[in-house]
Amino acid sequence: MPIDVDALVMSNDRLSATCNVLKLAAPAVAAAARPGQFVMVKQDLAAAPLLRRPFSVFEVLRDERGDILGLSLLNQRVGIVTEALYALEPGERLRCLGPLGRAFSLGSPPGEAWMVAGGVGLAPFATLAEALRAAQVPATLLYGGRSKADLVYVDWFRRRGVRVRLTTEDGSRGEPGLVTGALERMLAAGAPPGMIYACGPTPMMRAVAALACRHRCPAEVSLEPVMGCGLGGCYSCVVRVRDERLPAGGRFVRSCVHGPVFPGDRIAWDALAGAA
Amino acid sequence: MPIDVDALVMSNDRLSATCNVLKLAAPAVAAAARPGQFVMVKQDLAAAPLLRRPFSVFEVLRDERGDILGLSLLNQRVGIVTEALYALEPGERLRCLGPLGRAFSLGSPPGEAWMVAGGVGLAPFATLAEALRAAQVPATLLYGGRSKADLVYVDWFRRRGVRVRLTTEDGSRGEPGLVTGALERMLAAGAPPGMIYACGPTPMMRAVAALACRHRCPAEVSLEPVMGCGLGGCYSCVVRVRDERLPAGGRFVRSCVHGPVFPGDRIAWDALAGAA
Amino acid sequence: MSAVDLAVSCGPLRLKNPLVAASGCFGYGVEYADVVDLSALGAVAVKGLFLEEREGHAPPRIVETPSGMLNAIGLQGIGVRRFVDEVLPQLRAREAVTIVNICGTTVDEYAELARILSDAPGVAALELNISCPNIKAGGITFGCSLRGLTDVVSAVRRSTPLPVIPKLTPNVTDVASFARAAEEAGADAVSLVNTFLAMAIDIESRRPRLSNVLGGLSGPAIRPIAVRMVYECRQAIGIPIMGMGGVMTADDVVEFLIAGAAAVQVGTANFVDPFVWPKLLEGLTGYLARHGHSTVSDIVGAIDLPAPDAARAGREVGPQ
Amino acid sequence: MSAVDLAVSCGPLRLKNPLVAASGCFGYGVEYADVVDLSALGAVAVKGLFLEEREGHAPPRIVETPSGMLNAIGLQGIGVRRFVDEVLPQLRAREAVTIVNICGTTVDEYAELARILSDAPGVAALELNISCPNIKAGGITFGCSLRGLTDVVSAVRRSTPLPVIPKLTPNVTDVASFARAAEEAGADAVSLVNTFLAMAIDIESRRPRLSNVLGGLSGPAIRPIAVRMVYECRQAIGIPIMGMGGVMTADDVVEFLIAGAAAVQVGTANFVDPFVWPKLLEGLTGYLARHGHSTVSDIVGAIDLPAPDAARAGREVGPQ
Ligand SMILES: Cc1cc2nc3c(=O)[nH]c(=O)nc-3n(C[C@H](O)[C@H](O)[C@H](O)COP(=O)(O)OP(=O)(O)OC[C@H]3O[C@@H](n4cnc5c(N)ncnc54)[C@H](O)[C@@H]3O)c2cc1C
Ligand SMILES: Cc1cc2nc3c(=O)[nH]c(=O)nc-3n(C[C@H](O)[C@H](O)[C@H](O)COP(=O)(O)OP(=O)(O)OC[C@H]3O[C@@H](n4cnc5c(N)ncnc54)[C@H](O)[C@@H]3O)c2cc1C
Ligand SMILES: Cc1cc2nc3c(=O)[nH]c(=O)nc-3n(C[C@H](O)[C@H](O)[C@H](O)COP(=O)(O)O)c2cc1C
Ligand SMILES: Cc1cc2nc3c(=O)[nH]c(=O)nc-3n(C[C@H](O)[C@H](O)[C@H](O)COP(=O)(O)O)c2cc1C
Ligand code: FES
Ligand code: FES
Repeated sequence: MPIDVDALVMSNDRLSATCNVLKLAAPAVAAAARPGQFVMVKQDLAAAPLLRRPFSVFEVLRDERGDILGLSLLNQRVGIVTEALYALEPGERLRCLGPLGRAFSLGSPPGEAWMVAGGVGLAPFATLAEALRAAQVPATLLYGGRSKADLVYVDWFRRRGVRVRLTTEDGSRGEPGLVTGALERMLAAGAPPGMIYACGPTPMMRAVAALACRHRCPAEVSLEPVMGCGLGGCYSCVVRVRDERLPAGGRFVRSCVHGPVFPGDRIAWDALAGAA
Repeated sequence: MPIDVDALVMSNDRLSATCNVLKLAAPAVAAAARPGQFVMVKQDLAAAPLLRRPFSVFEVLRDERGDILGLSLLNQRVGIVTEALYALEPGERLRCLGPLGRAFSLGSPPGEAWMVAGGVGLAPFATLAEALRAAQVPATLLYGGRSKADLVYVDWFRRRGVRVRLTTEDGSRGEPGLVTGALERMLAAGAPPGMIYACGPTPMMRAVAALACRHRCPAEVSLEPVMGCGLGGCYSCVVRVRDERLPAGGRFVRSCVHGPVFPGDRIAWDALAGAA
Repeated sequence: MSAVDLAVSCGPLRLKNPLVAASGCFGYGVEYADVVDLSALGAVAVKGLFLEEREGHAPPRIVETPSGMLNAIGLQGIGVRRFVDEVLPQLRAREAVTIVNICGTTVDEYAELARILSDAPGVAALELNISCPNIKAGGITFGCSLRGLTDVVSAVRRSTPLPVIPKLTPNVTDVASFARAAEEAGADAVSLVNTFLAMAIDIESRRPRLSNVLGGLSGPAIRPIAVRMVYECRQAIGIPIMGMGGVMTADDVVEFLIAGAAAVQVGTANFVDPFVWPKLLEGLTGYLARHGHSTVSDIVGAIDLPAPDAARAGREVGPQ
Repeated sequence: MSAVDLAVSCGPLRLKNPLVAASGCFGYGVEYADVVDLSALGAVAVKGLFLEEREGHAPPRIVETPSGMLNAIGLQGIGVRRFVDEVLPQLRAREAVTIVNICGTTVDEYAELARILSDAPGVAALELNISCPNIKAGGITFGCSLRGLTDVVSAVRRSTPLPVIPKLTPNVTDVASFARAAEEAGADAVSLVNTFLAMAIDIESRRPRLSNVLGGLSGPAIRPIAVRMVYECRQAIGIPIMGMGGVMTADDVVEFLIAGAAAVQVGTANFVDPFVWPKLLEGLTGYLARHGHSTVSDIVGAIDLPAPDAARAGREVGPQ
């Protein structure tokens, strides 16, 4: 049962020129959130732009005693609202509706888990890493960006016992090339994990889904379509899932309620904008 | 020739719960402004609300050497933009287009001048007081409000040699009653001044114009109609001025270019909204 | 001051308050059951239903525009039979007053939908979405032709004892003539407005921002046009009006009521703030109480027009 | 990359760039001469002129709405003779390309205005404001009847050698049919859109916010509808289109060009930012250069539509 809170901005860490972490005092939303779920945010309800924007719950924030204080968002500047989120100052407020959507499944029996993140696609993996750790599932993060500035929070994952493998397209940190290249090499080198999770640009997720399929490994991807409401009300966020019985080879489901996390092999990738 | 500057907010003095003075770094606008002229302001050009809002130039601000630093606005919270101007913080910016409109005439030969202000209608009189002082015209400010909290900047005028006579409707400061009552008593007590200037609620300005007329004293009023552009382009700001030769008894003129200052006896007061 | 009673009548339809969730902006109602007490709304107009399941348009299906949004959902839907079997019982259990929004591509489809829904328990009224292309008339939208509108309303009227509420499109020259045609064809009320046909282009790719090219504009941007249309229809017809278009706050609700709406639908606002309903109800109650009214109908159509002289002068030269 | 040439042809009209000040939003042009170099604009469409002086509507004449504004100025104006004697010489001296926007309440008035202006030096074209009520046809707006439009355009066409540009109203069911009628009646180009009929009510006083009750909606709120109408007309006619409605930035100019406008008018933006013109010109030049175009016409109507299959599917079920 999602709630909507007018959350105080506790801090805004600008990690690079394009990316920041906003800590929000939204304990009730944070307490209910499961890995992979998202929130719909908006500044003053009456102000432009009109619609909310979806963001993964990044960290669940706790005090020293372990009590939940709120949640953070990992934000990347790409347009009007993400610019405004980059500029927010502590003390300002942000409406935060959630938690929403379907979470990652933790896989049973718990094997090893690999998380494949492209850029700000890292966002859903902080809570997932914590959950995997609690379930004692060994976890690896494969994390790629264009350049070293795109790779943030690496130590955060290391501190939580996650093995980290980095790639950059310009070779400025980690292995040069795409993160899917690193995944391919890992799959070639040994046994596939119990589950591969992926979040990032659509072509990357498509490639991960294909690799996982080829290695008969279950995979889950977290999609990022345009969303109008986040609650299943507007039918804007559909993605075509495969269903061979249907003439179109699949049907549209709302990714805000049936996703944003989907099994990689359920998506009709050809129908997904930007998946080429 | 008006200019548009993206003025830095130098300070925001909240004088009461409803009224504040914003100091803006807009030296070029301030240097060109004459008493009674106004500016059209807007926050970020792209942000809502769409249209600019008109404000009298309140003070022209100078440094110790007398060089012009900018101008201030006396703002009263009544709606969306005036709320936002009340909340502005130093370091933020405000678009400021001006100076615009017709200024007060200083009257020749210079006799005595009385300024009649109702509430935030004080705004055009700071620059006027300075101009009168420079022209060595003895000046009196009749200044009324509902309550003492409405009377601001009184010492500012006193320091500039202006005689001040205050009224409040609730009697909490100065003479009890309306400022027009005080004007009536002054006119009854002696010779009328060379010019009466008035700015405030429309019924007040109408009453001042009628009193001035009865005592054969020239008067100028500064009107505050809704203005869309401030430059004569939209024809929204019209006020009917008297012209007995016309069937309607007058014609509409644009108060942004033919005003906002008008001779009190030129206005067709019956046609003015809110003048009853 | 006496207590305020929000109940309204919309023709034969009795609503506990005048606030209705607009079709297509509230799913089938059940999606919102977690965050909104459905029984506290005047009614819920569910997403437009065809006889059959529909897959809808390819994404992108929405795009934001200044103070508004375009949508081209393409009426994705589960079809009337699954709705009756799977959804209606849930709405009944939640005590939602359910208005079913129906769409067809032929007059017969509308009539068939009406017959099916008349037999289903828990349907309070039928809203006819006539912003669909009339296949037999070469694709021109039913709601853009007086003939098309009349045919649909008459056929549905003959097929059901339920209240019939055609939903007028604003994409016409003279919306009042459509309201009159609806009244004459036996409608119990009309609702208006549906969305304005519009488009947006991505200037970098030069492609339309919606896969369907054209979409419908909703939200605060359209409110002044919608209010005008409600006002015009109120002068033209005797049956009640459900007004809508860009309602975000209780003040907007009141504006539509004063313009002549007997009930007010709320669409896009659900996306911005799913918790808007109690705020609207509270604001409306407060307005009525502050102005000394004990019922909503006191302010329906209560616009205070200027003296006839002024109004006539206005008509002579047109608005600009 | 070669330099960008902004010059465009709009039928017989040659403009040094496609940006035109929209009628009624730029006074008679001379009001802006202090802040805008009039000779740097493609053209200036002056405020609508009748034969005679007009006093216009009582204030309030404008009211702001979400991302837009309503106006009911009532065509206050100095009449065509004073315009020719007093204003036109100033515009000529400033080297403004002047489009005169004319209005009448009968067909003969339009023709008479056209004759007077044909003899006046310095008029580049006539824009016909047909959003005026036709007195002989009982007050229905010329521009809302195909007959009214055809009569006005034909009469003006016979009365002048100047380029004739009827300005279409968006308050119609099928704007493309009006564009076709204008073309057939001999128009050299069409401009669109004029404002959308709308209203706003003050809920405290319950009075309309405009003294005229109804007003015209302009500004960014209407842009998606205006772009759609330009796109539709572009498919329907061969003569050029001057597109407008809610242009605030160079991106908006480009959107109208891609939708099919050969020139773009800018209205409400003048009120918000009188210094917008150099920004628009610079932004447009930058866009063209960045995309490797040397002329504006390269992108006029250059919309990249989806494959016909998808588009057909779209039409089958309508936008929603
Ligand atoms: C479930 C989910 C989780 C997400 N999590 C994160 C996250 O943790 N961190 C992060 O930085 N981003 C995340 N995104 C993407 C983020 O929502 C968009 O970047 C954001 O909405 C863009 O808003 P804007 O106003 O800045 O961009 P706009 O100015 O509106 O547009 C810029 C670009 O963003 C795209 N876009 C616009 N609206 C949306 C929308 N509602 N959903 C998706 N894309 C949109 C547009 O197509 C356009 O290309 C997530 C998206 C989804 C669906
Ligand atoms: C020449 C001139 C000088 C002015 N000088 C001052 C000044 O020095 N200090 C000051 O506090 N106020 C001044 N005003 C009034 C000020 O412009 C309005 O209070 C302000 O525009 C209201 O904006 P808003 O967004 O807060 O109100 P809104 O939310 O837009 O509306 C609230 C109320 O203000 C009225 N209003 C809205 N727009 C305008 C407008 N453009 N012009 C006038 N009234 C409007 C509305 O009718 C409504 O009743 C002046 C007005 C004029 C014409
Ligand atoms: C995403 C979306 C889907 C819609 N679907 C329907 C529909 O199925 N049937 C219908 O009659 N109207 C539909 N509408 C129109 C709305 O019911 C309403 O008439 C319109 O949005 C104006 O109201 P608003 O501005 O409050 O949203 C839809 C609107 C939106 C935004
Ligand atoms: C205050 C105002 C006055 C207008 N007067 C006229 C006019 O006299 N003649 C005319 O054809 N259009 C007139 N218009 C319409 C504009 O020219 C333009 O068609 C419309 O405003 C849409 O463009 P915009 O959104 O850029 O303003 C007027 C618009 C406004 C806002
Ligand atoms: S975002 Fe509205 S249905 Fe998914
Ligand atoms: S405010 Fe536009 S003409 Fe005066």
